[in-house]
Amino acid sequence: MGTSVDLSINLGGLKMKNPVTVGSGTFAYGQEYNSYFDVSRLGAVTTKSLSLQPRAGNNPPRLVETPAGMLNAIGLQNVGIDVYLKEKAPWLREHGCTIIGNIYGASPEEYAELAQRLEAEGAADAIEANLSCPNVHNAKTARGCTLVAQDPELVKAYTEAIRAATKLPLFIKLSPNVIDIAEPALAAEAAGADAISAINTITSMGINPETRKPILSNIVGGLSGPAIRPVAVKLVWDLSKVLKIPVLGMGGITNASDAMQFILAGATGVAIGSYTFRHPTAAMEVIDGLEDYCQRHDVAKITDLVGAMEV
Amino acid sequence: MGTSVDLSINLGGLKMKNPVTVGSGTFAYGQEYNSYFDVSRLGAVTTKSLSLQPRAGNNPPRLVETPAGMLNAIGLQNVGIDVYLKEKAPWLREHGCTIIGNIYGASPEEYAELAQRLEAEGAADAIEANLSCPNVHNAKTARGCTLVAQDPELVKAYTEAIRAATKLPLFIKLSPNVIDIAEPALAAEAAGADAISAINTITSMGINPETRKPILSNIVGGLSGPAIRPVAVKLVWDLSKVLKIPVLGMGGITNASDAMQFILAGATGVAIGSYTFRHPTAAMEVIDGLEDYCQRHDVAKITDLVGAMEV
Amino acid sequence: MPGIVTCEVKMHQEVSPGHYRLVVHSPQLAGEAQAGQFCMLEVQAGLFPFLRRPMCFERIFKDSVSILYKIEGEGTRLLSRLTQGQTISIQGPLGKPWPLDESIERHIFVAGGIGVAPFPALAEAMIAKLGKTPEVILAARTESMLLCEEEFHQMGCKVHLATDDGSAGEKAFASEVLTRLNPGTGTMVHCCGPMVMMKATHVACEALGIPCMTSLEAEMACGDGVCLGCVVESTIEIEAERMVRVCYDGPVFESTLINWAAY
Amino acid sequence: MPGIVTCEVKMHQEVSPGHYRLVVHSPQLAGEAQAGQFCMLEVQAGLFPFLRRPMCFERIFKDSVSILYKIEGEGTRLLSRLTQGQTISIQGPLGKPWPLDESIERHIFVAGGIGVAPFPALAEAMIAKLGKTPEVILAARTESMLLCEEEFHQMGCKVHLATDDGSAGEKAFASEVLTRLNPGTGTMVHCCGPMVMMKATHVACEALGIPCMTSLEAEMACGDGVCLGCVVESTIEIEAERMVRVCYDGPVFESTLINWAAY
Ligand SMILES: Cc1cc2nc3c(=O)[nH]c(=O)nc-3n(C[C@H](O)[C@H](O)[C@H](O)COP(=O)(O)OP(=O)(O)OC[C@H]3O[C@@H](n4cnc5c(N)ncnc54)[C@H](O)[C@@H]3O)c2cc1C
Ligand SMILES: Cc1cc2nc3c(=O)[nH]c(=O)nc-3n(C[C@H](O)[C@H](O)[C@H](O)COP(=O)(O)OP(=O)(O)OC[C@H]3O[C@@H](n4cnc5c(N)ncnc54)[C@H](O)[C@@H]3O)c2cc1C
Ligand SMILES: Cc1cc2nc3c(=O)[nH]c(=O)nc-3n(C[C@H](O)[C@H](O)[C@H](O)COP(=O)(O)O)c2cc1C
Ligand SMILES: Cc1cc2nc3c(=O)[nH]c(=O)nc-3n(C[C@H](O)[C@H](O)[C@H](O)COP(=O)(O)O)c2cc1C
Ligand code: FES
Ligand code: FES
Repeated sequence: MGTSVDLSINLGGLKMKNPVTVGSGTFAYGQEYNSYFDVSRLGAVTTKSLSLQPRAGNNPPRLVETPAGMLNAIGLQNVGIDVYLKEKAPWLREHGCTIIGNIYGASPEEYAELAQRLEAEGAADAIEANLSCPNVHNAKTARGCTLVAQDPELVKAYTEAIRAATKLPLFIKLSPNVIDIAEPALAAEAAGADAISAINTITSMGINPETRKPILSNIVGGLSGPAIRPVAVKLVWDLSKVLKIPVLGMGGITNASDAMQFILAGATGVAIGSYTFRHPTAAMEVIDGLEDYCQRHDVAKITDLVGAMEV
Repeated sequence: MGTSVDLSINLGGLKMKNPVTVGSGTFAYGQEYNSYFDVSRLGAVTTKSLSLQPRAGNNPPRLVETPAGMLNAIGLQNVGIDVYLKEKAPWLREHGCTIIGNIYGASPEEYAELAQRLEAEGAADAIEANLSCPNVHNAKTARGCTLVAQDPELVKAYTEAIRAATKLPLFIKLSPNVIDIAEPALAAEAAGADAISAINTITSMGINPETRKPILSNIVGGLSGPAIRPVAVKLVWDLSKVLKIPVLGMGGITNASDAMQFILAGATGVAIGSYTFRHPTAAMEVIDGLEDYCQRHDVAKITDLVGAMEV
Repeated sequence: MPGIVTCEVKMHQEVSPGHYRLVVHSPQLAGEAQAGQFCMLEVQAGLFPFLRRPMCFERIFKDSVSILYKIEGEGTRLLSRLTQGQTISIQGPLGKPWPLDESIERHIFVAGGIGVAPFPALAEAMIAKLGKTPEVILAARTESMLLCEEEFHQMGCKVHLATDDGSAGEKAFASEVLTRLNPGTGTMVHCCGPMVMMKATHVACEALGIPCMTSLEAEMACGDGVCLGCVVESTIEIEAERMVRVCYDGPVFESTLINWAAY
Repeated sequence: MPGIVTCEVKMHQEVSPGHYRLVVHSPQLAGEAQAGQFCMLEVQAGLFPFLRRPMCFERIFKDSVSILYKIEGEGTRLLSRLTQGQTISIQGPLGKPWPLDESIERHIFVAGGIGVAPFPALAEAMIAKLGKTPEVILAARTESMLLCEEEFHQMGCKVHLATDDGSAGEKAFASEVLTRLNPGTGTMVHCCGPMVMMKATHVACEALGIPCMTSLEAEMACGDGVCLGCVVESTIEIEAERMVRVCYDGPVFESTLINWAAY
């Protein structure tokens, strides 16, 4: 390749050497995929959602393939913050990875504690709060809402609590299951979030006609993969029109061309999720492809392309 | 095949000889696909959305393929009610088709007039009001909403107006871009709707990275096809849990097995949309496949399977 | 009447870099297809790609048809893996054919790049049904992208070459070559190629006062006139609609019916 | 170390109705794979099916591996179209192999239907590395679904047949046949087949007081232990997790580690 391209970004205070991270829950804690490529090449590794206690998750079956995508109801199975701090974070640090610590709690206080511990132990360089997991059922949620991320008031309260607990860059992860994603996003921004991650999976389900039973034991799950990419690009564009803070875009990215859709729509960073399951080196190829794209288009800095869609 | 199966349904007062119709806008006014199969075999033909005046629709490009689906921003191009009454309805009648007349207006009054004219001229056996087209921008819409179907108050007002204008079975077509689809659905039911049609397309977009321009001239369009099926099944299930009136389910159906997912989730009728473009005889094969399914499972009446998912 | 047929691949080979010829056995398509019509190919089984790909008939034989195509993106790349003996689902014939006008004395084809694809069938039809041998202007970016020259020679057509880089024939636009051929009354031009080329040819024909038929392209979903996705803006209204469907009202249009301002 | 390799198809043929054997060239897989491990096959290019399909190694040759599979749904149906000379992307080797325990005197395989797939490789490994020839109980619904009998005979294995309909061998469950073989101390059972069969075999082995290794199946997305989609409930905790991953902690598990209550 010819001239060098500056792929580095600053995502709400998190410096990344390139815009590419992975979707929480699609990369575990980084170790496994290191046999396919040097995971420290990623702009950042995003961890599986961490909770205070280890979680066993939902009963199987927990996943099913769908057209150009998949449905999962893992239920946030994770090793818990203690094991993460003891076994997972050290590995990521030894391997020189920048870490986005994704957290999940049952209350603002739990989120705050998780963020605080990750910062205290130097086990994350940024916090991504998963407020959009289909398992949070909070009595205070507004009528009809089942996710914190659907209710701007709750988003504000949760964000404020986490903000008070950490100085690390704070990303709030939102759900596509809303009428207007600007509302929770602006609430998060006002409450001190440094970036918005979008999107989490779309609430969905499947039924096995032969058994007449739901395919997932949890009945409902989240849809991800290329199937949802056009939905995600639209929501990232909606966000970029109203926010001052940057966006970490995700949803169905498979290659650099997909990633460019998100960047042009206004995402500063991008995350590769489910497609890694099909093609473990996808994130690597996106990094190389973005560099190639910039060279072909004579762009010196990837950040010049953020939101550069020509309407 | 052995014993005969009763595939007939009553969809909010509309008698259909089988549960299968087509998605509005994916079958024009029935004529074209008659060269692939006898369209009168359908439980009903659903027309393209009809408006009072002919509409030219949006500028091209208006469609783009997506993974396991497609994005369209046709913009409700249609021949208008007059041409429909003069040229299209007579053809459907001559060919013995049951007709669901899908309508679109800029105000409750326009919908009412369309419904009234279709009934007066005997040009439809049921009315499906498309309240979920991404082109309605109504000043009275609640904050953040861009579709009538997102605002229960508006759904109520529109449904009441149409209800007052016609005695035909009235279906209200809803959007997946909501937090809780029960709200507009219950509003429609309370206002006199006879069935709910769900779902319309999901708001989405695509960008061509090479030109940096949106792929659709309208920028935003609606996502349809198998990609969205898991989302649609979930919403149909949500509806069937709260409604007394029946549901016409659609979104990504390609075969009888897909259709059965909707029926088991609670849909009385099903519509085949985009997949007809790929495979014009799909709706026919769904009818045959449903009969076969009932025989294999020893079910005498398809209606016994509505909502029969075993949780 | 359009239908869906499962056809066996009789031949499939790369004819020039990135360009393939696919010959499929189908007495039904061969019997019904007319030059200028097209079909929709199912690239592979399953839901990816979701839509069929429109391709016109290059030639129509006794019990088979041929398709000449260029690798454009993922769909055509996957299509190129199809091997002899395998089957492919084809929907067609679709659309309106080239008109075969007995009153025309001189026929000139203007073909740009892969836009040559619908012309071998048209040349054969003109020779067989009108007893007229067309002249052909073959234009392309560079020599390797000039296709079918040999075929046209074999049919006895006079062939004029033009390339953007001068690597073969004239270094000129096809519309310039056309004008220099001095087409007068009684001439009809048939054009297929990139939109800008067709627009230029249309403008040239307007200036020359001769009719020009253009074969358009657009993204298609149904190919049957149903989805209204493939429209282009027209100068007139068909069935009260200002937009005309490339798949159903075309793909062959009199150039004056198209509003070229957008291109 | 798992990796992704593009392999050429050396042979692909239907071995019994709905069952295929696929042999692919790959010195890398052949060099690294161990009996009991599996790989993830990319059924076809493009995004449908979206996920790879898990398949174990039937046999591991010098520079190739073979896979024995049954048409189950759309993915395997599409896979069966692959022809010799084409290439396929394979991810692997993945998972934990069967243990090769030198202290065991008598090895008995219990294979149900397509569950026989991982056993030819295991038999070869035992013969080569332990110098022990296993006995094999082949069970299936009906005769035509009994696979690999010939292969086991060639390796010198004693083969016991059992079918649900009595069309071949005994009309009995595999677990019943197993019990009648009087396996005593020093015997290890290796089982793969439908969940109910593995459960019954596990129960039989518990009663007999002998160890039983089971090779489990589950829907998989990543195959690498990452997505946590393929879990089954365990009787113990691994890394503080009650759920064990079939792809990473297995697919071969000591049967006592699995909570069979759910099946
Ligand atoms: C009536 C008609 C006849 C055609 N005949 C031929 C032919 O004989 N030979 C040939 O090489 N090409 C022909 N084309 C163009 C051909 O259909 C496209 O090149 C092809 O669809 C590209 O598919 P892809 O997946 O490789 O490209 P991609 O760019 O990956 O396609 C993505 C989407 O864009 C659509 N698309 C992309 N380019 C075009 C285009 N130029 N026109 C229409 N749709 C497009 C595809 O259908 C698909 O939906 C014809 C097009 C039309 C409309
Ligand atoms: C470790 C492992 C090894 C295997 N080895 C073999 C083998 O050697 N030979 C063989 O014939 N089969 C084997 N299987 C089962 C095989 O993977 C499935 O039959 C196959 O994935 C079905 O795909 P399909 O698209 O045809 O079926 P579909 O039912 O259409 O598949 C739809 C989805 O279900 C999944 N799926 C369906 N059935 C199973 C199943 N039983 N296990 C896991 N996933 C399933 C598919 O991966 C896919 O995501 C193995 C499974 C596992 C987990
Ligand atoms: C198997 C699986 C597990 C996931 N787990 C989490 C999680 O623990 N926390 C979270 O915030 N998002 C989780 N996600 C959502 C992804 O991070 C991502 O937002 C979503 O999948 C969309 O991206 P994709 O289409 O590229 O997969 C998970 C997704 C999948 C497929
Ligand atoms: C090209 C196209 C045009 C459509 N036009 C209309 C329309 O005019 N009115 C309407 O109510 N729905 C319209 N729809 C939505 C469909 O009727 C259907 O609700 C949606 O496509 C989901 O079904 P599917 O996934 O099977 O296509 C259109 C969909 C497509 C793809
Ligand atoms: S492709 Fe559907 S109308 Fe032309
Ligand atoms: S398949 Fe992903 S953890 Fe096993």
